[in-house]
Amino acid sequence: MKGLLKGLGVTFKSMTAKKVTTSYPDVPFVMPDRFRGIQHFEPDKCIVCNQCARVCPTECITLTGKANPDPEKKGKVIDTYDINFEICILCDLCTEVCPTEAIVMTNNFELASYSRDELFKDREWLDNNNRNVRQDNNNIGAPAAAKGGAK
Amino acid sequence: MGTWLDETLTWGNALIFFLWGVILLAIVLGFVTYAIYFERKVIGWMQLRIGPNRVGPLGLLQTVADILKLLIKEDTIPRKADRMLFILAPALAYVPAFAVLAVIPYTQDLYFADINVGLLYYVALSGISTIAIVIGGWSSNNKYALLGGMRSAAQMISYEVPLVISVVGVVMMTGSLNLRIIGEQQGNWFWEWNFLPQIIGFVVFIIAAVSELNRTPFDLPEAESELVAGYHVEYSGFRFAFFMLTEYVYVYAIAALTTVLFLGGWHAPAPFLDFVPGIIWFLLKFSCIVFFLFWLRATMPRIRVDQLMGFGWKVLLPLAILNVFITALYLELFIKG
Amino acid sequence: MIRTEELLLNVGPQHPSTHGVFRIIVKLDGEVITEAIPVMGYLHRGTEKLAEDLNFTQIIPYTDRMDYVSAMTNNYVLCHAVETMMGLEIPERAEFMRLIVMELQRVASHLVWWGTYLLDIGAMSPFLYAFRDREMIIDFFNELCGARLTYNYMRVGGVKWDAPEGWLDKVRDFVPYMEKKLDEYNNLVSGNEIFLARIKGIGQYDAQTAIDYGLSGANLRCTGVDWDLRRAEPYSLYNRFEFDVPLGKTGDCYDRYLIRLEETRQSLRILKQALEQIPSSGEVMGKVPRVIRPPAGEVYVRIESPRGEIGCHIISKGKAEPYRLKFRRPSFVNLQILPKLLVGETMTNLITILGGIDIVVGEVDA
Amino acid sequence: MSEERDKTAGMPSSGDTVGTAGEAPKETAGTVEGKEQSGQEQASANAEPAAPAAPSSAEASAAPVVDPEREAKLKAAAEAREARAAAKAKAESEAVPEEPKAPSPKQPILDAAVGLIRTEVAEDAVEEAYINELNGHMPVIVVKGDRWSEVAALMKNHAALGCNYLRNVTGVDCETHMEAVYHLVSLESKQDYAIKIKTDREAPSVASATPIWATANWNEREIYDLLGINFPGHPDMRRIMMPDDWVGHPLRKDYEPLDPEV
Repeated sequence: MKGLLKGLGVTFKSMTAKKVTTSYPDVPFVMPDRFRGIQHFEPDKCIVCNQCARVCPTECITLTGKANPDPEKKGKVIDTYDINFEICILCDLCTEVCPTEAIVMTNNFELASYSRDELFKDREWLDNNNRNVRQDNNNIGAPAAAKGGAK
Repeated sequence: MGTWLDETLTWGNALIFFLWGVILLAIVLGFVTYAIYFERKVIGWMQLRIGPNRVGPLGLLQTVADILKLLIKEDTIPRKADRMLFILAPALAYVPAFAVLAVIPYTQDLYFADINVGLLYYVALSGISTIAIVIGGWSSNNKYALLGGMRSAAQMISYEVPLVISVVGVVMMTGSLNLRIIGEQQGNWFWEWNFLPQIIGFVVFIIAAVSELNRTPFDLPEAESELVAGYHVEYSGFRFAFFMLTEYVYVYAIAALTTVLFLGGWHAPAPFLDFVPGIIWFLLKFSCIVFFLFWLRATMPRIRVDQLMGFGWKVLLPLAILNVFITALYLELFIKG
Repeated sequence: MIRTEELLLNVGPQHPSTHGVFRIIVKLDGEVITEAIPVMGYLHRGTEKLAEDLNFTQIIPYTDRMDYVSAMTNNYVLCHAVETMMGLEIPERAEFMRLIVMELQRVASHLVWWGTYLLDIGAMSPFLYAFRDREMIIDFFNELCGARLTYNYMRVGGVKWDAPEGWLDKVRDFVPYMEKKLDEYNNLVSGNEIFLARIKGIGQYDAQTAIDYGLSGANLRCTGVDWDLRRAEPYSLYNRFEFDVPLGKTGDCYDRYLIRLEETRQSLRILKQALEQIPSSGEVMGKVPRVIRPPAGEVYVRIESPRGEIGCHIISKGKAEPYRLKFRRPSFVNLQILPKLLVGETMTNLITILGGIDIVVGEVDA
Repeated sequence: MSEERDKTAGMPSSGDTVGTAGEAPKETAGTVEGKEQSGQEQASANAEPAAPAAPSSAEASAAPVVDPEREAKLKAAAEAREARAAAKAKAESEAVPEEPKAPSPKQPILDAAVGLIRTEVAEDAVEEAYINELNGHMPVIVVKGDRWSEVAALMKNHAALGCNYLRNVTGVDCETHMEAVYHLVSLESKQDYAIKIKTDREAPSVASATPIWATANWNEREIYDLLGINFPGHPDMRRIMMPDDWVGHPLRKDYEPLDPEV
């Protein structure tokens, strides 16, 4: 009988305790800085080295580069870059290996959509998804030479 | 109410009774709506969360929205179900639940029916709901529902007996089955109410009542985690609403009955508090019991079927019978001797 | 003579208390189970087949999704296996961070188990209390590695992130808070007579059966067998801390319940010591070649996950991808005793025993 | 490396960034091409997969004529890499035999176990026995297929060995043959052994260890389901993971997935 009463006591006490729930849809949920949300892509930083496409475990990044328009500069410029968020597992390996931090994670995670086509984020969408971008990207996987480069 | 009952039955009187019936139905439906809301709020608070607060101001319209949803929802009847019984079960469950309210006296002169076998009437009618639940479980042609139905039949029958015997003590003390007289006879001091001399009967009555309502810790028939939803797993839409309605009307009935039988109905706990009208005391005691039921639901785990049976027959029943003997002894030696 | 028929009942795959997509075909005679046949594979994602053409850094996110309730220990077992093969040196601070994170994960995993176990038995509130406290641990992980459930935190040779400043202090304040909460849980439930009646003497087996069925974790220690890999085959830094391994006597659901609560307390004790001894600075990522190619050969490494012994058997041919990667998953092995325990039990006990074994179907079907 | 690339006609001197281009292994092209199929719009755009665009080449629809040339270049690069790796391995192996391998601490335990098996079961029961240094000097014994059940009984019941805990069973498809690996440990002496049994690929069958260790039951069913190794003597040999009417054993190296998209 004593155990029952002690149990009732605990629930009664917590009736007046402070509530722990957050009213998410009304109050936006603030994520810590390192949170891995949807990626943000800056086309001008990208050197089309294909590292992110190669390291992605679910192979959901498709990118095509094109020759640099102004003749004197060497290297490549990104043409199309899209991530298929149906399969992307937000594992943060792409930002880890990107030497120039062209692709970084942001803190927003709202990906719900009414049709699957909306889950194909193309370059423009990823470019202007630039709210609360993550600062500390810690891309330890990037080749040491270029790591410091375009920080 | 009493005066109209004594007159001959004219069309006017019949209309008045009908209107009173409609008013009581409105009150009970109002109670059910806000009992569900209040329960979800209280259990929410006990679980450190807020409970419904989105529909309407402070979530007050939440249950109204639920009932509306149930009304609009498609009312599916499984193809292989036994159609006639499937349709009958919810009605058969709800009618006795509502009919039972006729006999409950709220204050000295606010009551509906003044039957001298009020208590017997109550207990007899509440037995019919058990059949309805078994029919519901059997006719929906679903294994889980069948198991739920069988369990609830066993549980309700085996807890009806201690429920009735535990009340015999009160009846012996007041000498009448009429609930209004039982309510009247309890004195103005709270120790003159029935629950102190009949403390064993009171405890047994509360436990058997919780089990009669199929509420935690005895909610075997609709054990969510085992039988998915027990006997009303196949019901949807308005029929499901009827089963929920039955459950909460029984909460209303049992809480009212406990107030009248054991907690001195409309009597104030002390004579100097008499200026407060009786109906307020009745409602206060009534909501304490309802709160206790919600409180139990938030804390207690579920008891197993065989333990339930063992507890019912081997513990509650002997206690109830013992209570009857003690009351008889007490009456014989002190009152009549 | 009335003819009674056996009722064939499908418990699952979509059932409120099978802890995931798991199905048991149960033959019922009234309420008593005469035979139980588990059916699984609904959540089989072929991790081992996928791993054969992924390099090791890419496999780590897949290990998070095996036992999704304690992802850190899965990460660790894979990284530890590759490090043993390559003989890598892990920096001190990285090993401490790994240990702290794994013990926090054990506390979080036991909280999930405790909450859902009580929910299976019918009490609704403990679930909410357990998840309130687990939410704090989840927030720690969120600040540390950016995810709430699938952390992908460890790398071969160390860990990816160092603790943000102020993080270790938060964990230090969390430990006494959690110990106070554990006492509150005991008050709420452990003394509850109905609860005790529900789990005492249920699903009982002796030490020999437990060893024969290869059970591990609390399911093995509840019969008194002293086999906790953190103590029996110490890995990482476990030999630097003292903690004791709770053992049961009767081997029923009640012993398993007490052991898991006591294990949570012991994990908090380890956390306290680890938080004191962690070096204040240092590298978190060891010297690792850019492309990780373990030498040809095979290795079987096992650690103590909250559910038992999780093992990782890698056979490598010297390439960047494992030739064959096999995970010894504790839930898969612990589940084998379920059919034997269920014969003669009632439906209600089926749920109690299944909850007591504490399985995660993501791990059963990996 | 760089002049090799200029020779390839028809390819604008892409002048890739340093470092990463050298290792453009074949599968990048594969992944790029594979991914294009999965992209919804792209799939509708070009029905059959686009020509394998070289990872860093500019125009997506390179003319197919480039193909054979590119293949030649890739093969050359692959051979170069093999040559380099072989050279490195040769250099390494010369270094190793100079200092004699220190006899591992577990060698006596291995010899004792092998000796026991030879005397108790049969002379030819043990095909091979070695110490697995990588794994903390775990003794590994390769047992002949038909002797396995007696060796298993011996391992469990013999006082000196006393391996009462079967820790893990793994099935391995080694292209030439199939292997079943049993990891045993004795809870008292904490000594663990690995037992390997080889069977051929056509009708692989290993005697079941379920009568001795009950834990082998589901492990063996899983190996049967995913690799196709049959375990005679197993009480209930059925598939455990895949649906019962599944054709083929997915974990085999030569298993083509049901739909090529995966």
